[in-house]
Amino acid sequence: MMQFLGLGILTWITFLPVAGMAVVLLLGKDNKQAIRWTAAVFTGIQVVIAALIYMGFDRGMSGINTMAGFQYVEKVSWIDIRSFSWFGNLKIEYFLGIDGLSVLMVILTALISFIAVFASWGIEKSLKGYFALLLLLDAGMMGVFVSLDFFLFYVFWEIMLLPMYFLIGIWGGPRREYAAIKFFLYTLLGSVRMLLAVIALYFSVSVLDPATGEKVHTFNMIAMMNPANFEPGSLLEGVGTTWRYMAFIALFIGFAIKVPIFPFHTWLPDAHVEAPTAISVILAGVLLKMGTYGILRVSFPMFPDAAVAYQIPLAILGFVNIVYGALVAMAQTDFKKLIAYSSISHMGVVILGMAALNTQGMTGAILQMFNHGTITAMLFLIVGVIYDRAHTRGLNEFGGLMNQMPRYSAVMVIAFFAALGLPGLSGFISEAFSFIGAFQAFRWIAIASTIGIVLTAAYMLWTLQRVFLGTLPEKWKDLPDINGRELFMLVPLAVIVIILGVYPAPAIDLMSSAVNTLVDIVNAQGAMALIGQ
Amino acid sequence: MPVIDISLAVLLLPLASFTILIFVGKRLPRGGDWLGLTLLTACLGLSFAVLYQRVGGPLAADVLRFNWVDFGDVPLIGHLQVQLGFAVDNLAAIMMVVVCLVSTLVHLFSIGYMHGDVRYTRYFAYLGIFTFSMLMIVLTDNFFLMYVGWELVGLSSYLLIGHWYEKKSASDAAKKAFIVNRIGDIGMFTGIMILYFTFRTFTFDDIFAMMAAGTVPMGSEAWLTAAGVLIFCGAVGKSAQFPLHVWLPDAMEGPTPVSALIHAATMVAAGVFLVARTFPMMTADALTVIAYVGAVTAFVAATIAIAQNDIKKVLAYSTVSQLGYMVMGLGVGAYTAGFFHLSTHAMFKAGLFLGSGSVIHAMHHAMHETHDHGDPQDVRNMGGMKKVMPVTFLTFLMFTLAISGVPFTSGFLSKDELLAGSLAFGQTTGHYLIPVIGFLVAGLTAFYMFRLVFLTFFGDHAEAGRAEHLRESPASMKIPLIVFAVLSFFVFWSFNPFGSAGSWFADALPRPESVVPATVRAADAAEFAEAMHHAHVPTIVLSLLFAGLGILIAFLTYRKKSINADAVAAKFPGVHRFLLNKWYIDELYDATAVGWTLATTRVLNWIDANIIDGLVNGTASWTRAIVFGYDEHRKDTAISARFFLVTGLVVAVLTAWWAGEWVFSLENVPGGWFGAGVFTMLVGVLTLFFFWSGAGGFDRYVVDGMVNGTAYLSGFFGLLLRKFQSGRVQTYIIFVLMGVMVIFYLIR
Amino acid sequence: MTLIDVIFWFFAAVTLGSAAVVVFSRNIIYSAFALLFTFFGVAGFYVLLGADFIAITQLLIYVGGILVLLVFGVMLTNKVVSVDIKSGTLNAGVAMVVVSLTAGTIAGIFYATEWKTAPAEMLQPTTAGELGTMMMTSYLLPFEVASVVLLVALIGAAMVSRRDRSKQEAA
Amino acid sequence: MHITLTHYVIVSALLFSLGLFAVLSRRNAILVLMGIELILNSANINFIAFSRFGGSDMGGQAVAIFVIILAAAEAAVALAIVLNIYQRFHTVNVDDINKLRE
Repeated sequence: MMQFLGLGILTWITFLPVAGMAVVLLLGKDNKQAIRWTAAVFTGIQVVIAALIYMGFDRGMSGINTMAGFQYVEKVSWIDIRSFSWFGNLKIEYFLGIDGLSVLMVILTALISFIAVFASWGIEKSLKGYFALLLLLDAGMMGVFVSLDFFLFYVFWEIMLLPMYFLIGIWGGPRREYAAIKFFLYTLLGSVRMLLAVIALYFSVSVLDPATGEKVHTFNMIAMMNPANFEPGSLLEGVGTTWRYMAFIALFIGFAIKVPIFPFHTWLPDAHVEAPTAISVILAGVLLKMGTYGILRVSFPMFPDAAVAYQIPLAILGFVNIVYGALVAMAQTDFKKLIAYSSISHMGVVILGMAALNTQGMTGAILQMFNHGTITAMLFLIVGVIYDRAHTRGLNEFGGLMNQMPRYSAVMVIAFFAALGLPGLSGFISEAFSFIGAFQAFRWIAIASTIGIVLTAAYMLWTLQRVFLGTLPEKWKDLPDINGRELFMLVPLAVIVIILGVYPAPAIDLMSSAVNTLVDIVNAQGAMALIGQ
Repeated sequence: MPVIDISLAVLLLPLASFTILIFVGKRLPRGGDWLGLTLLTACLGLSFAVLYQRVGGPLAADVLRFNWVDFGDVPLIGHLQVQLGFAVDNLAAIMMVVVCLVSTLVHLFSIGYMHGDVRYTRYFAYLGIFTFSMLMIVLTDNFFLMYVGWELVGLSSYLLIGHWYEKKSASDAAKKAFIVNRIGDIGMFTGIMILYFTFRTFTFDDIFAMMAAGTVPMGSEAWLTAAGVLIFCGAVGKSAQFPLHVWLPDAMEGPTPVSALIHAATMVAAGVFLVARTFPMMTADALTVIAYVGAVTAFVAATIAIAQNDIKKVLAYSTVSQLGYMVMGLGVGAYTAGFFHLSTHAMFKAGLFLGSGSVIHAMHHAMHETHDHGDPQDVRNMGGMKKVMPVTFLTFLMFTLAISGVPFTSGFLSKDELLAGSLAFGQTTGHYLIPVIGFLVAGLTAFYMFRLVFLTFFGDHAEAGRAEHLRESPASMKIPLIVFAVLSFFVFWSFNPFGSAGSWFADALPRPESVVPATVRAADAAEFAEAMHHAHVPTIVLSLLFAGLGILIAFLTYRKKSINADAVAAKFPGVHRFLLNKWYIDELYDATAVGWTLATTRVLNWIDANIIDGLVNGTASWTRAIVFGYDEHRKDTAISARFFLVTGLVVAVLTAWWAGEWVFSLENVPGGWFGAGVFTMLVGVLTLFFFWSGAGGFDRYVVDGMVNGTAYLSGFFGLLLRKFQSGRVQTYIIFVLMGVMVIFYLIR
Repeated sequence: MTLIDVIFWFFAAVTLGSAAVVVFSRNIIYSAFALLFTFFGVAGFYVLLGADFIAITQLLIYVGGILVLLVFGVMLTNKVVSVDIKSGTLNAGVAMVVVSLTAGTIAGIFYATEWKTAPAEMLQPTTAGELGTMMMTSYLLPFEVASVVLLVALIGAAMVSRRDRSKQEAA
Repeated sequence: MHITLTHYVIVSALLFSLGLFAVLSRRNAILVLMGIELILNSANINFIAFSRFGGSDMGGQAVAIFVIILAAAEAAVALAIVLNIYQRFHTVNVDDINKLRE
């Protein structure tokens, strides 16, 4: 295990932004350049650590439900309160570790956070608070992806909520307060559901405490995945019981709001439209993935019976997301809102892929999470660039930018075509695998969902035509082309999009053994449930 | 050097051309056009080398396979990998030569044609990526890369059609091409998914081998047919078959050399190539569908071509029609003939387009000099070009003869084989409609092509003052024309001018063995060949008859003027309008598919903003109303408010009903019927009140509430002083207190 | 009822009655003066409970310090002569309900609890000495911290007022 | 009826509630501060009462002293803030003060 100064690498990657935040807070508020660079340096180091993790990651280890399968594990007792007569022993661990499911998300988080710092370069309004919150947000997101103790997971989940609220609510657009509160209440609503499920799980699961030899309740996610650890007679014990289904649904709603899955999606367009560019990038690039990651990490392995039982409804939700998102996106006239709805559509592919419960589908889903992160980040950066210059996002107000801003348009073409799933760019690979996997599980829903491919092409190309082709309106005659900083943000993403589009194996190798294990768990235990019925 | 290595070089050189030109092209002298041309010429040479090595050798393909993605040890399946690769067989080798040849000559032609264009370098770069992706389709040995190349040619087609994107019509056409193609592509993708479901590989040979061993997709022959038809959907899109042919005529918005390269010779032929590739897995039903789609396309497009006046539009519909021919040929089982026609057609149709390009080029310059703002592509503005552009005229005439199927041309050879195949098909299966359409279209083709020639090159120029400004095109444009014209002679394809049987081409491409189960197999290859052999002579007679008739009518109408075309048109105004407007297919699509989609988007957007979001906001506002009391009447009640009230009413009624049911179901109703009734009413009224109190002006209510909510939450998190919003902090402490109380009583 | 009991009830009445005036009075001046009586009443309790030193401290600090401070605050922020001196309430109804509930709950808990009381020992004549010893021994650290807090509060309060004035001058 | 610990704590509870009410419902910041003082006092009564009836441990009294100290500090700082606010906004109504800046 990699360590530095006695702390594990995951602790470093998670809490470095917090350190960065502390440094930012200590700097004078007028020392703007120093604040920006501090954030850049800390997130930059984070990217380096992510690269180290990528290089040191053992592709053969499976993870998911075995402690031994996780890598870079750190586990110490965090909160240990004994002898609450009515509560039992409260035992919460500081338990971090990653496997094939999370490693891509960790890399994505580091990357997007780094890019978001540069996207925030132009922020003028109380810069210090902004970057402090941004770094806190970064830490919260990273924490969600690395924590294996459910309590810790929940804490990070909520920690991330708060800076997001302020980042939208203070630095956002005209209706920022509305958007921020909507985002906050929505996610809070979801996390309350999740909390209920967590508590139910906590009281249902108990493991042997090696120190005392008695059974204690635990928040350990891995322990929760083992059916043998459920106490006889406890609420969630057994297979395919009503309570288990309810817990699954509660967790699912919590995650679905984050994804967001229709009909819990309405916070997303508002949040995106009001949020500053960097926050949109983070929101679409990382935050949405937390929902799907949660389903894969928590819902599926803990409730394989429910996962199998709800496979078809899940797939239908995926289908609705794809088609509905695409159709509504087509009706938008606000560039950012269009991208927001396209996110909904693309996340539908993730849902569809993971609902397939087979290797190709889940691989496609996880890959799509990563690819959507990079592609949508690009799209939002692109919107941000044009908004910074023209101060409007109305699709119908532009035209002919291809001539005015050639370098910008080149990057944009890559992003747009990646988003509409052009082969050779990463979006296609993940979509194709998701669909192929989905087809094996539920062919008609998969076939119906392919309509989304056409619709996506339609609205993307329509947008491209409206903004970049045609003739340039007189008022945009002196829009400057993209500058070095913006290129610096966009080009790495474009390179990743192209590389993974041509050769996705580096990403797929990371996750394949974890995905196979997950599929195995879900299918084996889910099949048991079906036989039991 | 092994064939496969050379082929890979051929594949990658155009990509190199693209990469270099897109990044540094502008800094190269002459915009780097020479670079593209040089690399493509190299490709051409190498592809000839490949063809030379292959022809006459064994039929088995040269294969290169590699592991692309490894899924590891997949549950229930075992070790699963995605293998991709490239394979060169005779089909690929011939196609490779066709692609490289046309591409090289188009590069050459473009140097003259695109001279001085604003995006000169980018244009050549796009030609490079197109050639690369087209070669990928040709060389791949699996469905996956086929699909990749499929979409990539779509991309390059998009970029090139939209080359002059300042024109709205150009960007519209580009968009339309891509989207219409996508519709076909999802069919193809679904077909690939069906195959992958069972075979877990994308490789053609593996799939065919397993099929030959008796495995059918999803265990049913119907699914096999479905897979075949769905994959053919890809071809329908890309090869502009009815009903997805609408994009190709519009695609003529692109530069004319592009039309020649992509929309006449190569990319649109990719669909035919795909059908040829997947020919072994096509069931009899699938083939019949393919044959009919091809026949209908050929007919529809030929009729439309008659009435068009834009020189490129005529050629575009002619292309659609000829593609329909090829597809029909493959569908009837004349595998060799279908592909043969693809190859010969690539030459003369590319030539026709380049020739029209040459004419348009001349017209454009002449019009520019005479300050005429007419349409340089309209044949009614032309005439008499023969005298000023002899080379163009002669080559154009050669191509026209070839496409009309006049003997001693390549077109005669291939068309004849094709029609013989259709006749044989009619004899063996009884589908006589196919050969009937086939011959009819042969006549129509001869007619509209000669109409074009007469209108463009013969007679006097439409505007006398312009004639002196017309110039023959430069050498870089003439050379490709001459090369194509030469290649339209029969000798390059078969030494026997009246039949291709026994030629190198026919030997190199025997019809592959079908791998589908015998019960759904089309007519046996030997049986079919026999029928075709017998049909050969009648076909020659019939096709010459139809072609001659077509040429004759064209001659009488447009040269001798003994038939007045306008009078004929006036006599059948409905038919003429119908043809002129391309069977109103575009209008039909606009009214149905496009219109409905757009309407749906608007409806869904409204629902999203008002109902789904309204529900959310509504929930927020009645929560607020309950907590704070219904203290403010808002005037601007939005639709959502009304909606919410209606919902509330429904919910109230339902709740009351439910409550009533429950009370009445109790054994001893307290207070009897009266009490139960009151209870029911009370429940209903309370519920309604609940909603009514919430329905007061959502937006302002919510927004207001949000401001306070902000303060609440800030306060909640100890940031009281940070956001001292409107003093309601105290209210929130009340909430906290309430929460504490509630928790206390809950856990007591 | 012993004398002690009578005194207890008296103090209870004074404390709660004056506290009620503090809370409910419309006039802030009345509130301030009522607070004086509250503090007195509480001090009385301290005495009853044998905490004479605390009682004295209470009078000294609260009445002598805090209350004077509060009155100053009132004087400085309200124009005494104007009508503005009255101050309204917010959410009074809801607050009343919630507070009543809270009060009932707490009182109920206190009432229902079986307090484990030790037998009352003899009251010491004075507690000051012992308290002093404790402050210097077992409570030394809190004592020091409290002193620092006081210092910081002193400086901070001065700062808050000062900075403002300098800004006003600047502006 | 003899006066027991219960009497004291109930008085303290009532005092607490009165203070709480002031905090919750009064608009004037100074009144809010007064409410806080009431709450602190009620806490002190509890401390001393428990100290008295719980075996005459002086710990409660010691804590009470600290509470008084902190109350003094709190009152000083809070009043400084209130005065500051008053000078800026010319009001001490807490619901009028909804910005951190002018």
